[in-house]
Parts: sequence; structure tokens; C-alpha cells
Amino acid sequence: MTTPEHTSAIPLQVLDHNDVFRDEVYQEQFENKREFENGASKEEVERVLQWTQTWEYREKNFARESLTVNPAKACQPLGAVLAGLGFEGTLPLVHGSQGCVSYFRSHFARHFKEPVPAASTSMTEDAAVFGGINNLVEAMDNMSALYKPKHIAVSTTCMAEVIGEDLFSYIGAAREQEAISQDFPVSYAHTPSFVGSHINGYDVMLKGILDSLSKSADADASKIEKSDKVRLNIIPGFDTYVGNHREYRRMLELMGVHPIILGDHSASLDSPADGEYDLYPGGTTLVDGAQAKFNRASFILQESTLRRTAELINDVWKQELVTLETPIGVTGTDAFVTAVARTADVKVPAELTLERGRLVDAITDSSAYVHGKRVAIAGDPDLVVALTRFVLELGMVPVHIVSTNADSTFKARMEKALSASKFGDAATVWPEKDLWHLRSLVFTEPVDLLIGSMQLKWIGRETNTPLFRVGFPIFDRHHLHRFPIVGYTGGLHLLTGLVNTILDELDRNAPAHSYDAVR
Amino acid sequence: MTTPEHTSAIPLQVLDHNDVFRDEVYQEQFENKREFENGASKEEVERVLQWTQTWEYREKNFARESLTVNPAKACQPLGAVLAGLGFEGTLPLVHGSQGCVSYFRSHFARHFKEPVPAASTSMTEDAAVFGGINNLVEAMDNMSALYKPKHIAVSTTCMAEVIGEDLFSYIGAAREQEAISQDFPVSYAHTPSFVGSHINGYDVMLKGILDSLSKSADADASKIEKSDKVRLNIIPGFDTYVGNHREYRRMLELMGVHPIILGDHSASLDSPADGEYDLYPGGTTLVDGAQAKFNRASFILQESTLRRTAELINDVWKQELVTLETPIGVTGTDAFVTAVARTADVKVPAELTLERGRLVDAITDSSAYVHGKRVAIAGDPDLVVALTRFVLELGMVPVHIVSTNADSTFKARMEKALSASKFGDAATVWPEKDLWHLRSLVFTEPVDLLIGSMQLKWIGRETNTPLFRVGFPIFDRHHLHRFPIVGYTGGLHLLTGLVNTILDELDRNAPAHSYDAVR
Amino acid sequence: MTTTPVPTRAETEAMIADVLAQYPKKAAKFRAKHIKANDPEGSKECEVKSNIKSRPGVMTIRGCSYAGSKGVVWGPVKDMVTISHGPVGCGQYSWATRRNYAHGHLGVNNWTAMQVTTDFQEKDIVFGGDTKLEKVLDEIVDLFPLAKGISVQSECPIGLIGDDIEAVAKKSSKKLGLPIIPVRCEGFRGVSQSLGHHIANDAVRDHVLGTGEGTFEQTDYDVALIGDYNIGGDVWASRRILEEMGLRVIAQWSGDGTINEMASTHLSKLNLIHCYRSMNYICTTMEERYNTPWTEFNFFGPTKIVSSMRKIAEFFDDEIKAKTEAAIARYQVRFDEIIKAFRPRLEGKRVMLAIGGLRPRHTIGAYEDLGMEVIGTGYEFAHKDDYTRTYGMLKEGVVLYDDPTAFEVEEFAKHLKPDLMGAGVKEKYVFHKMGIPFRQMHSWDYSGPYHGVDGFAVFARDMDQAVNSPTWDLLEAPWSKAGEVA
Amino acid sequence: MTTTPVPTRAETEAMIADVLAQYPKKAAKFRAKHIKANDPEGSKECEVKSNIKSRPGVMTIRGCSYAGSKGVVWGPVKDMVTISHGPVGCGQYSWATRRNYAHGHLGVNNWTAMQVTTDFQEKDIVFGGDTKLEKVLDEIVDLFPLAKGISVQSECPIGLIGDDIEAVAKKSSKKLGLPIIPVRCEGFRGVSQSLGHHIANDAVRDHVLGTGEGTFEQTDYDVALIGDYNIGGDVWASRRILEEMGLRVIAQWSGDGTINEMASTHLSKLNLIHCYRSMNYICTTMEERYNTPWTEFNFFGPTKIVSSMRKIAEFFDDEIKAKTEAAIARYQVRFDEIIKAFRPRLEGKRVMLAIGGLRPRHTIGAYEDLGMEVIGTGYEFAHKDDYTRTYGMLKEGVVLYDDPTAFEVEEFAKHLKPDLMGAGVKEKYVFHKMGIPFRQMHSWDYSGPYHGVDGFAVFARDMDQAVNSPTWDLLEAPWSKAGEVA
Repeated sequence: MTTPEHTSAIPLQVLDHNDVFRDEVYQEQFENKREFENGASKEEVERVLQWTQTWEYREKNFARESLTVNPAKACQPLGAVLAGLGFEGTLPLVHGSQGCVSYFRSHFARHFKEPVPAASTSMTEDAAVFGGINNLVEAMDNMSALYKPKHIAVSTTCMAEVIGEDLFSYIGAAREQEAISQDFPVSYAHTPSFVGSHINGYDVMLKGILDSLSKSADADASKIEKSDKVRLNIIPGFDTYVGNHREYRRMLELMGVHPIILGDHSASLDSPADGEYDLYPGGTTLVDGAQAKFNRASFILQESTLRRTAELINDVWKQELVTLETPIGVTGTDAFVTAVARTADVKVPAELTLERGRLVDAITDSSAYVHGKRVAIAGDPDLVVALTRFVLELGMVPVHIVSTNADSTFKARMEKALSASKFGDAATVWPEKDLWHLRSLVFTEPVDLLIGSMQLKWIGRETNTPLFRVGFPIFDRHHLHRFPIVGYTGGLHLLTGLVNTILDELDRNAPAHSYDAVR
Repeated sequence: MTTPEHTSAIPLQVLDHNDVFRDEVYQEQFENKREFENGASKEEVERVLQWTQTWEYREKNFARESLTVNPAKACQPLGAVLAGLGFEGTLPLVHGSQGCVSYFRSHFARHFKEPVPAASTSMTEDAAVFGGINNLVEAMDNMSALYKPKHIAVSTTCMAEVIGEDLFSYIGAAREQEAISQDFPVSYAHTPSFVGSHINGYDVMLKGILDSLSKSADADASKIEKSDKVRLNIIPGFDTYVGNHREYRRMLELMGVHPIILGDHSASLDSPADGEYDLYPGGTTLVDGAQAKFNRASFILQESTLRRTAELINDVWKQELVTLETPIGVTGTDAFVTAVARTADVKVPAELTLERGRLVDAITDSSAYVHGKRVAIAGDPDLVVALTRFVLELGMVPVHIVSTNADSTFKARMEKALSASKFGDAATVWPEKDLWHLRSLVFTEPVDLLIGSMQLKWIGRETNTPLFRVGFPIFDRHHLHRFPIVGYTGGLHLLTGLVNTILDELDRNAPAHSYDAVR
Repeated sequence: MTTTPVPTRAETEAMIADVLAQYPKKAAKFRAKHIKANDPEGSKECEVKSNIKSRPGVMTIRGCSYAGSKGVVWGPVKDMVTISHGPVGCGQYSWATRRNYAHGHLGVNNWTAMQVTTDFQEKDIVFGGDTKLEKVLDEIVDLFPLAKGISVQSECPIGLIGDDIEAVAKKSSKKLGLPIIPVRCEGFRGVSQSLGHHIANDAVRDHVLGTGEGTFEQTDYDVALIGDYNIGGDVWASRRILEEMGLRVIAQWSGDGTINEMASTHLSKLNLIHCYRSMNYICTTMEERYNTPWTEFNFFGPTKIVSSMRKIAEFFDDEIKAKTEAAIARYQVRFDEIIKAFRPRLEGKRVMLAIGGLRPRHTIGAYEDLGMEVIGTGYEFAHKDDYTRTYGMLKEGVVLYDDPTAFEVEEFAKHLKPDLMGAGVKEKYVFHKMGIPFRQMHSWDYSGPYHGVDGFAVFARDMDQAVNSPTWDLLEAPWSKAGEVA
Repeated sequence: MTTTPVPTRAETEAMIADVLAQYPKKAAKFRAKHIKANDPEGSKECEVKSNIKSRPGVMTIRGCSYAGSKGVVWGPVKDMVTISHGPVGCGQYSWATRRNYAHGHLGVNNWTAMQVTTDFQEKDIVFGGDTKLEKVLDEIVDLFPLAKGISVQSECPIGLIGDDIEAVAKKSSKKLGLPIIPVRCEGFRGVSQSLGHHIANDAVRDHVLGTGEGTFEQTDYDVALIGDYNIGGDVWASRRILEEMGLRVIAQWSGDGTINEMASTHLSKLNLIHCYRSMNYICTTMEERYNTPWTEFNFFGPTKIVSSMRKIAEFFDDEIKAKTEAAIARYQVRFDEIIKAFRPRLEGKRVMLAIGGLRPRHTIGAYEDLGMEVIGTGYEFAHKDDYTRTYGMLKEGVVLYDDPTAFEVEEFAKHLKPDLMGAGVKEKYVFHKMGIPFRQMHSWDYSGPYHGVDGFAVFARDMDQAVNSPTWDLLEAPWSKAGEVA
């Protein structure tokens, strides 16, 4: 015997849903149930399935004007909640039906695998008729008592918007009725679900927060700690990579710049498991938010997302505004680093140059495997633009580019990015299309790789195309958001994921002789 | 039409070996060729294949005493080359046949995707008869002229060892004959290929380097820059993760300790692509190596590997020696951090505690998917011990543990690790066995996951078991070695890779209904 | 092994008072009616108030009416297209997250894991969405020719802007030749998912029930399986038992179900209801309309499975009873095996629950079969009849909480230090941080089935994994908070 | 598009002098004989010395005799077990890295991508390894019953410790009833892989050649394909052409080959040799022993493929010639397509090569077919006859380097700034850092085939990918070395 007897730590092999239903008894059950279902015959189902994969179906699919199927976007208040979570001691409060907040909390919890505190004003029929002022006032009273926030960030649902709720006066009422003190910081934003998407909700809530904080008592330039370092505001936007926030901070610190990340949810959505639950584990401090307007400049890193925030900075704060593509990939990060160096009047440290060179080196190593690979990319517009620029750098060939929540400026931005590369001319850009459109695109014009959120996984399976998961939401893989995708470090993470996804697939499909030891 | 006409950046779809031979014309060619091969019938091949997967074959396979098939080890001078590459301006020189060095350079180049400078004394038949003194002297002359090293690290091949070459006197001759100057730093080690493995070669070469540097003119305590910081030597050993070297440095710096990584090849095996090739892009400085003996303590992080180096430190340097398991996973890193804090008399900074908590948090998030998964682990002994401890922390169940180059102490170390966990009792430990043994183990007692180098990929394919690549060599996936696997950060990298490998496999095998959106 | 007993009623009451003391007065008074130390007799003073509005700002774990109708009842009907009618969010957040498994090809003859929406824009709010809805219905039929019906799930704005979805549904149903069911489940209606269930049941009643004439020969053993949503395959594991008892399941409501099954359920001889909360309405309706008897059952864990099987068999002849006993005998072998393997690892472990539907009480027996004890439980959206069914299942002094707030669940857990917490994804990660083993008891934490014999094995394995994960030993760093090592 | 012309002979000579000036005197003098500016006429003063020991310490790119025998010739014979006899390293580093593809199941009827070794320990060195070898042979037969033969590839120590592997092989061969071939390819023998090829050829000659009597009916069109190792499937692409010409390939040496094919090759009517360097010996032997004619051919790129096909057809009758022309006509369509697609992207690009075997000259035509120009080339382990075949293929002034050192290749590249470098994995990453597009021309950089019609498409695609990768635009940071931004 070549193995000793031993007992196992796992007492019984148990089959769950992944396996148990393969059993004959279940297969028979499923077959017999068809009698009661009275569905189409297997042949008919197969025929329709095949038809849905044709150009004919694609044309029909793209002809629809009103129906939306599997869109890659969510609604405004979701974004507003994320904006709130980016600030110290902040509890988001969403004014409207309570189900919305349950959804927002679940949605983020599934992505971040983290608790997501947010409260609702729990409006019901009566509030629909008489207005929700009492709901909002009581909500603030209860929140203050139970959850002791330092700041409340109020946004709205479609219900509140349809009936025309006036947040400004309601918050005033809450102060008057002593649900909160006169000087308790409250920010607010109107975030109707039937306008724009989650990215716009993020934007207006962030604007609301910055606006209110910048008018607070802390907004006093004389209170800023003296330092030789130039202070720059970095505004990542609706960015679900907590690793990105840390990477921005690290890069700026390396450059000798004092970074203020406005909307830093990297602590609140990546808190430790250490035996105690901390409701408010971090975020941009309220003081930093208040003093942000005095810093040398603000960097807007999601152009489409942060329109209204940019307006605040430009028109109200009258601060220098630097708007850049999200710094993904080599040239994307180059632009960021250069702009920071220029704005802060600092040099680029050798360490960053070295990191850059290492990323370029890694790209040259992987070039043969990524070069010429046809990809489809889907997601939020700013992310899609930045990812497209990165894959072009790699010599990949974007074919289908879909952004459900892109607006009219998207096509021009994309075309600028595409036309800057020889590898961009196969791409077709599809703003406002959904993932059921993308399904048709991939069936009719296949690609080697899908790049986007978990929501593309069904297309991946149906079309037998590997999916490289980037963006939001990613419910079905773990910890990806904990690493950066921005900066040279982020580029290496993305590259590693991309090339190894391709290599996994290559190995999986390789004939025995081509199952190579070296790649 | 839903897509415009466009030209593609990739002019022609070309089928390479992965696809072209699927064509009928080739399939026919292969079939027809069988006539000339006169091989066994397909049925016979199938019968034997099935037999090789049985317990009967396993017993026969484990009964062999002399034959080695697919061992997971290489020879000593390979390790010696890596040790040399860990020091500033060092060109490894291997005394013996020249083919060896070609192999070492290729082997490392395939893993690191980096240039690997190393020279040979190019001994041939005449040198076998008359000795290779002239070869060594001329080699040093040529190396100095062409490659201008600051230090040469000489090791031997089996040829040189069989004929009994005397490196010490040859190096003296080189100085005499002015191939190198009298004070030019040369280190050496005898590294016979027929004793031990690459890890031992690493050890004796490192010992040789530290010994020679510590006797150099720079070995002067008074020359050490004054600082409040305690200086600690960190000795990673034969560690192919350049990310590890950086992570050690980062952790110690966070703790306010001055780290001296002895054998730091993180620059030489991860240099930038910036238009210029630098033969010597980094490494432990010769001065740091020379002064290492004055630092407060040395941390040995590969117990089995670094025996002789430990002897030098303990017996010759008489320095405090801290021997720890490679700090992989939570408790592994805890032990390291604690030992550093204790030795350097510093506190653990909050940032490290936070990183720890985040890793623990990530582990709890993934627990349901890793818990109870049966794994086989193979590789160098120190790595295998540390990885086993990590998977036990996760509630995984190690089943087969193979280390071809483990020695007699391995079993006891492993059993200590295994018995410390409820999840360890299913494991069987196989020192000195090879991967053809492992194949039998996995066929007869299947596992959910293989953990080890690229060399396990064939077992993965044959037994339909996913392979999570860790260790050396990994020729067929890119950039994995650029990230750390040690420390809390490294733990997160490993965990992310492990759980997502499992999730990929789960999705791949899931029936349509179980193709879940959330995991 | 934990041996802390369940607190006495007085201790529990003190704990409750402690927690409530931190609320503002009004909310404290309100919440006091919803949180009680259990009296197994169900005495008046221990009665838990339920099905009442949540207080604003408290972080209720509840959802809304739409969630109850679209997410729970209608969504799982696989051969119908379910439209989330209104803005994009509601459908987006409930897309493919409930794990109500179904056979069929997505987008071809199965629409369960898809998000189909009218995606309201500002103009739809201003000018009304009926025109868009009509167009969407046309396009659905065009793109999804095998759809057997369409349900229109109203989101908040629909009821506020005065749309007449009933008229559109009626008109389009005629035009397109397939059932189109308008459902008035706007999220602001009622106080939780529960009203959504009711509204959804009523819509089935008004538009579907009795419209089918059966595509099959009837038998005396025809039953319908009501209130099982096939989370992780639950309904299949349950159906297996019923079939092995000799019964024939002619309809599943609504996990892996079809409109034809719902339409033909009036042909059932007996309605078997698992999730009483969400589907008692339709059972009552069928009882009234068709005299169909119905009975509750519980397929969680050996004890309840066996007693439920016998209870169901009582409705039938000796042949069924004999088959039932034979099946029980077979199952017992498997039950013993599972209990032998897992009970020693779970014995004495204390469980807290905070979930919806039937589970806060239905899983108690399964935990007890594994030697575990439920020391606190509560419902997200129960009614009085749920609590009535619960009191007697638990020891005196067990804390019961209706519509518990995040604050309460966390505070009770800090007091009671359970060995296992079962709640939803919103709660899960809080307890991870606290180092308390946790299972999601809505989604089975992406595992399952938990129903039936096959499900009990999975349930036991999962509880073992959670409770006995080595992870929980890692939480504490081996140095002080100040970073000092010993 | 690059238009820099090839340097004149004088310019090249100046460049060579520049580079050699950095050597110590002795080495410079030595190396001077190995590096020349090309004279297409092959004049005496331009003759490149070759097949001479490398200088110590220069970082030669060469390997050893074992690499030539085990790695190149014997390793690819798929139904034999190849033992790396001696310490573990040699077999380990050459395990599955050469990409000599073969059909069959690894470890069952194919041992190409396996590392089988006697793994010498100190005691084997001290007491000799013959006993261990004999035991290993027994165990191989035991574990690998379908092996058709075993070759024993000697590593350095074998020749030094006085082992008698010939005796062991003879004895065990008899005992075990299968061919066991001792090969004296110790790494210290000779100056490069080349002697290993020769030794390996001799071992085939002495132990295998002519021992088979053919398992097939002979025809007039039987040929053997010699010197193709099936890197990335090369031999399959080549064989396809020969078969489409009407020929029958009775043996492949040795890519995807078998011992039976080698043993029966004496029945071939014509030996076709691709890699002249590594297998001319066996062709000469067969010519001497069996009067088998042989001819060299080149299946890289359209020009050489077409001329080689016609050259081969000349050995046969009109039927073959007609089939050959028909095939050429078919191929031309594909060639045109490939050239149309890729030539515009590669026209004028300048290539440097430093490789082994046949490739430093055999690929020139293929590059030229794509409009590219080879501006420097050299062999790792060539003999005089290789250079003789090379001079005429290149323009005057092209730099030729024999057994180039790492230093030389890098320096010449810095001078010549080629658009593409082709060498091995040891060189690859140096050029990546320098920003010079690079292809591994030993392993086809894990691509291939490059032979034949199908291979040319892959070759063209790969060169395009390397040269036109956008990667090369990224090397320079947009700030100064000091980190100053403009």
C-alpha cells in the first residue's frame, strides 16, 4: 500500500445543486414534468435558439425602440449611496420607498462582499399622497440615535421625485424639529431613477456633498496644516476598485504631492475582519472635503460621470480643473502622471519611471498572445473608453463596444481613441445599447474575449467566449476590486488577468500536441 | 444594417498549430502515417492508458527504486546562478561544460521572461583531462572586458566536480595572471549536480557570496550609515517571486526597520523595458552584503534551503539567527511580523494590522468555496510547507503532498503543520517522490485542485483537475511572479487566485440552472 | 462546545430593554411591540406585532411590494416574460440574484434570469408610459416568440402618474394573442414584500387560475406544490419525495413553473403549501372556488420531512401510505448517515435567524435534527399567523423580533453570541467582521437545495462549513491594539 | 518604412573592428576569424571560421553535445523512452521545451514531453552508475509496456567515471527484448550541439538503421523526410506538400517519428533533408550503404517551397511532376493572399538572425518573400559547409557571425538597428528591453508551424505581429530621465 489509512476532516461527500440533479431520478423527473408545462417541443426550442443567433435576429433586435433587455446600467440613487460611503462617518439616506435601499445595499454587498450601511425614509401610500416630510424627519432622528453618523447624505428615489419632494426644506424641518442639530452636516441630491444612471447619481450626490462641506465651518483655509507639499484633489468617480483609491494615493505620495481623494470609499468598502464591526471605517474626512476648494487643483478622472461635480469646481470653486481619462494602461497613466507633475510642479520620481518600464516590459512579454485578439467591451462609458485605450496599446482589436449608459459625447470620445490606433478600425461603438444587443453582436461577429462585468457571463457561455471581468457589478468572482486597475500597477494587474485568461483558454482548447509547456 | 463596413487591423485570419491540424487533410495524414509507425493498436493504447490510472499501477509505480520520471527539482548550479543574480553587478560564472549555462539561462528566461546573464568556462574534452584552470582564467579575462561586472560568483557543474576542480586556487591564478585585479570580488561555491538540488546550490552559493563579501574591505562596521533604525537581514532563499522581495522590504519599512534583503534579485529579474538593456539592474549592494554581519539579526525564511547559509551566520558571524517558515498566509505572516517586531523592538504599525484584517476578511468571504476542497500540493520543500499551512488556514484539505527535493526533515515539519489543523488528517506526505508518482496519486485518489508549478499541467489535463500555479517553474502563464505571495498582501493574491480558479471551474462545469450570477 | 443556555424570559426582556433604550422614545415604543421573549404558549403579553410599517431611518432589512411580486411570485414562472415596468433600477437589482432555478434556454423559452424593462425616461414620467408599454409588448412578442405570457410588474411611478396598464394589457393581450397580466405591485404599496405576494396572488387568480384545461389525463394522486421557489433546486428535491410517495405533481408554484401549470392547478386534488406566507392566498382561493383542500408541510430536515410526508399521505389511500412508509424507511438510512457525520460537529451550537417567508420557523426542526438550537428568530414580513405558528416551536425566553433593524440584529448578536447567524446578504458581512459564522438563508449562500432529503445533506454540510471554518480562529492579531508584541 | 540600406563591406568591417576592440587581445584575434562582412562570392578573406571551441566567459549562445543528441535527434522519437543518464538537471531543463510535437498519449505510447532520468546521486558517481542504469531499464519496461525502445543519453559524468553503458545496453536489450541504444553524447564532447547530432546519427546508424524490414508494401514514390523536428507541427505541414506531390513519406526523422520508421528508412527511394546540419551524416550513410540518393530542400516561404518542390519532382516521373505543378498552382493562390495581406506591412524591414541548424540561411527566402531583408545572420554551431551555402544568399556587406557572443549580438544590433531580431529565448528579453521586435527562431516563439504552405501564413502573421506591435511605441516615458515633464 502506498497510502496509509486515515480519516477525513470532511466527513461526508455531499452533492449540491451543481451535481445532485445530474442523477437519473431527477433527469426523469424533469422529463416527465414537460407534460404539465406544455411548452414548445425541443426541436422548436432549438430552431428558435438558432434563429436568435442569426443576422436576421440581430437586425430585428437592433430595430427595437422601446424594449430594454439586460441593460448594463443601474439607477441614480445607487450611485448616490456610493458617493455617500466615500466620506467619513457618513450614512446615506434615501428618500422614498424602502425597497430601493434594500436593493442598493444588497447590490453593493454582492459586489464588495462588505456591509453597506444606508437608510431609507420608508415612504408608503400615505406619504405618496401627503408627502414624506415626517418620514425624513423621523428617519434623521432614528439614524442619529442608532447609528450616530457625522454626516448624512440624502438622495431620492423615483417615488419621491414623481411626487416632487423638496429635500432642502425637509432637511430644514429636521433641524427645526431637532431630529438633528442646527449645524449637523447634511448633504443632499435629487437623483430620479428615470434620468441617467448610477453614474449620474454618483455625480450629483458628490457635488451635493462637496458643495455642502465647502460651506461648512471647516472650510477655512487658515486651518490647513502647513506643509511644503502641494495638495491636489483626486476625484475617481463611480469607481468600484478600492485598490484604485489606494493606488492614486500611493502614486501621488511617491511624487511628493499631498493627495486628497474626494469620495474615498476604499476603507468603507474594504474593512478588516477583526472581531468588531465598525459602521464607519473611513472615507474622505469631512475636513478634507471642506477644505478641498483651497487645494491647488482638482483632477476629474471620469469625464462622463463627473459633469456636475466639474461644474461645481469650475464655476463655484473657481479652482483649476484637470479632466483626464481614467488612468488605465501605460499612456493613460502617463497622462495622469504628467498632469500631476505639471500641476504640482514636481518631478516624476525614478520609482514611478521604473514601474512604468516594468509594465511596458510585461506588455512586450505578453504581446504575442494578446496581439490581434478580437474583443468586445461593455460597461460604464468612462471605464469603457479607458479600457479601449488600454487594449489598443496592447494591439488587441476592439470589435464591439457597448455602453448602455453612455450619452451623446461618448461616440466622439471613443472614435478619438479608436482612430489614434491602427488597431481601432474594426470597432463599432454602441452607446445606449444593452447586453441583449451585445449578444447578437457576438453571435454574428464573434470575438476572442469579452471584457466587462459579470453581467456578460451568459453571453460568454452561450457564445463560448471567455470573459475577463472588469467593472461593476462582479458578483461571481472574489476580491478583484481589492486590487488597482489604474496606474502602472493597475496596468500590470489588468494585463496579467487578460493574458492569463487567454492562455487558460488556449490550454483548454489545445489539441494534446499543442498543450505547450512554455507560452 | 447594424454594423458599418470596415477594414480590420489584422489583415488575415491565420490558423496556427492550435487549429490548423484539425483539418481533415491532416487528420487523414496522421491516420495514414500509422502504417509506418507500426505502433500498438488504439485499443491496446487505451487499455494501457486505463491501466496506468489504477491502484495496481500506483503500487507498481511506487515500487520503483531507481527510475525517476518527471521530477520536480533541478540541479545545484541553477540555484547558484540565481544566488549570484541577487547581488549588485554580479555575473555568475559556471565552471564546467558550456551547455549547462545555456540551460540555466533558458530555464530562468522562460520563467521570468527576462534576460539572464551568466557565463561558462566552456570546458571540453581537453579540460576534462588536463583541468580547467585556463578556462577559468580566460573566462574571467573575457567577462571583465565584455561585461564589466563588479563581482563574479563562481559555481561548478558535475563535470568540474567529477574531475575535482579546485576553484579556490583557480581564482587565485586568475588574480595572478591579471585576468582580474587582486581585490576584485569573487565568490565561489562547489555545486555538484549529483548532490541535492537547485535549492542547495542556491544555499551554498549564497553562503559563498556572504562569506566572501563579509571579508571584504567594505566589511567595516564604522562605515554603516548612522540611523535610528534597526537593520535586519532578510534571506528569502530560492524564491522566484520578485514581488516577495519587494513585499519584505515594504513590510519592514512600514515597521520602521531598515531591511537588508540578502539575495535580492527583484531588480535583476524584473527590469524595465525602456529602450536600453542594463546588464546589472540591481541586487543587494556589495556594501550591504559586506556589512550584513553587523546587523542585528538575520531572518532565514527557507529552513530546508538555507542550511549552510544559516551555519555561516550562526557559527562564523555569530549573529542572531531567526528561522521562520516562509511567511505565507495569515499565521505565517503573523509569525514573521511578530518576530521582526520582537527582534527589532518595534511595534506593529496600524497599517499592517489593517492589511491583516483585510486578508482575514477576504478569507471569510471566500470560505464557502475553498472549505473542504481536496488539494494536491507539489514543489520545493519550504514552499510546500508554507502553502500547506496556508491552505489549512482556509479549511482546504491537503491530500497529496509531494516534494521531490525534500530531505529527511521534511516529513516531521509537514506532520507538525498538518497535525496543528483539523483539516490536516487526510494528507499523506511524499518526500523524494516525483510527478509521475503524483499522477498515480491523483488518478487513484482524486482531488479538486492541484497546487504547484507548470510541471503539474499534464496531470491537470489527464485527471481533469484545475491547476493553481505557484512556485517554479511557471513557463506557461505570465507575470505571476511579479506579485508577492508572502505577507498579507501575498495572502490576498494567493487567495484570489485560488478561489477564482475554483469559481472558474464551478462555472465551467455548472449545469445551465446552476450558472449562478452570485458566488 | 458552547453550553450557554437560552436566556430566561426575564434575561431576554432585559436585553430587549437595553437595546430599545438606545432608540428615540417614539421608535422605542413602536419597536417594543415587535420584539418579545418567547412564550411557547403564545400568551397575549408575548405576542409579536407584525405587518406594520417600518420606522424610517432604522435600516430595516425589508424590501418592497415589487420585490414580493416580481422577485418572489412572478419572476420564477419560466415561460413568461416578466417586465419590470418603470425605471431601470428595480429590475437591475433583482436580476438573477434570487437563484430560483429553472430549466430552459434563457431568452428562448426561459426568462427567469433576465432583466426585461421599459426603462422609463423622464418623458415617460411626464407623458405617461402606456404607449411605451404597448410598444414593448409588441417587441417582446417579436423577439421572444416562444413566450407563453407576459406579466407587467409595476414599479413606483406607475401608480403615481396614473398609467392604465390594465387597459394596455387587455388590448395587447387580444392583439398579440397571449396572456398579459398587469400587476399593481408598486414598491410604495404596503409595508414590505408581503403585500406584493398578495397582489401577485390576486393577479394569478384574476388572470390565470382556471384558464387551462390541463394537457394531461387526471389521476387521483394529482397534487400541486405551492410556495416553493426552487432556490438552488429546492422544488426538485421536494418533488422527488412527493413522487416517491406515489403522488403526481401537476404544478409548481412558481419555481421552475410555467403558466400552463398555474392555469391548470384547479385540477389538483390537494394543494401542498410550503411557503405559507407568500401563497396562502391562492390556496384559499382554490379552496373557495374549487373546493381544493390544502395543507401546509415542511421539508426541512428529517423530523419535519417525515411528519410532513405522513400528514400528506393521510389525504390519500393505503397505497400512497405504504409507499410513503417505504420511502421514509429508505430516507432514514440517509438521514442517519448525515446526522452521524455532522451532528457531532454541530451539537449544542446556537443559532440566530432573521429572514423572510417560512424559514424563520421552518428551519428550526432541521437545526434541531443536527443538535443545534435556535436562540433567536424573526421575520422580515410576517403576519400574525406566522408568529402563531412559531411560538410553540421554540423554548421560553428565545428572543423574537419582527422586522428587526440592523441595529437590533447586531446588538442581539453581541448579547447572545450565537455560533451561527442566518440572515441575508445585507447582514452577512457585518457578522463576518464580528467573527460570527454566517449563512445567507434567503439564497442558501449560493448553495442548496436545502429542501427534501437531498437538501438536508447540503444544509448539514453548509452549517458545518460555516460553524467549523478555521477562518474564525484568525480574527485576532497576535499583538495588542497598540501593536505591541508579547 | 525603414529605408536604411545594408552597410557596405567596409562599413561592416569597421563595425566589426569596433566591437572586437573591446575584447581582450587573444579573444579578439580569435573572434575576428568568426565574424565577417559577407562576400556573396565566398572569397577566402571573407570566409567565416566555424565549429571551433567557444571562448570561456564570453556568453556563447551554444549548448552541448547532449542537447544535440537528446534534445534534437533522439528526443522527438515518440515511441522510445529517452533516458537522461546522469544528474537530474540536463533532462529537467530540456523537458518539454523544444516543442517537437508528436501524437500519442504521454507516458503510454509517447514519451517526447517527459523527463526520464537516472537522477545520479553522489554514490552513483563514486561507485559507478551501471547498476542503477540496468535497474532503471527494468523499471521502464515495467511501467511503460508500450515503449518500443530506449535510448540512453549520456550526461557529462558518464564519460568521466568510466561507466560501460554499452555493455549494460547490450545485456538489458537481450533480457528485456527491445532495442536499447547507448549514446555517448556527454556535454563536454565537442564544441557545441553539433557533435551531439553526429554522435546521435552514428548511434542510429549502428543500432537502428536497416533493422526494420518495413511493415508496408513498397512503392516507387517512397521517400523519407529527414531533419525535421516538427517544431510547432512543421513536419506535418511539410509532409502535406510531399503527399500532395504524389509522394509517400515512409519515415520522419525525427519529429513525430518512431523507431520503426528509422529502422525501415533504408527502403526509401529518396531521402529529403531539411536540416542538413543535424542529419547529413545519416543521409551519407544511407547513400553509402544503400545507394539511397538524397537532396536538400527548403520549405520556408513560397520561393523556396516552389523551387524545392520542382527540384524534388525531378527525381520522379511525369505523373509526380504534373501533380507537383498542380499543387504549386493551388498554393500560389494562397501565397498571393498571404503576401498581399502581410507584405505591405513588412516591406523594407531589416532582420538580424542568430540561430542554430538550418534557419540562419533557410529562412532568408521567406523573409524576402515578405519584402524583408536579412542584414546580419549567424549560426550557433555551423560547419564550413553551412557558410558555403550561405554566402551567395546574401548581399555583400551583410555581417556574418559564427557562434556569436551575447556581447556581439547586442553590439551589432545597436549598430544596425534592425526592425526584427530572430534568436533564442536567452536573447529574447534583451531585445525587448532595447525595444527591438523579436521572434524566437528555435521554438517559433510557441507558434508554428513555419514550414510549408500552412506554415508560411503563420510565419508572416508572426513577423507582422512582432514588427507592428504597438508595444514598441510605449518604451519611452514622456518625461526626461531626471523626471522633468515638458
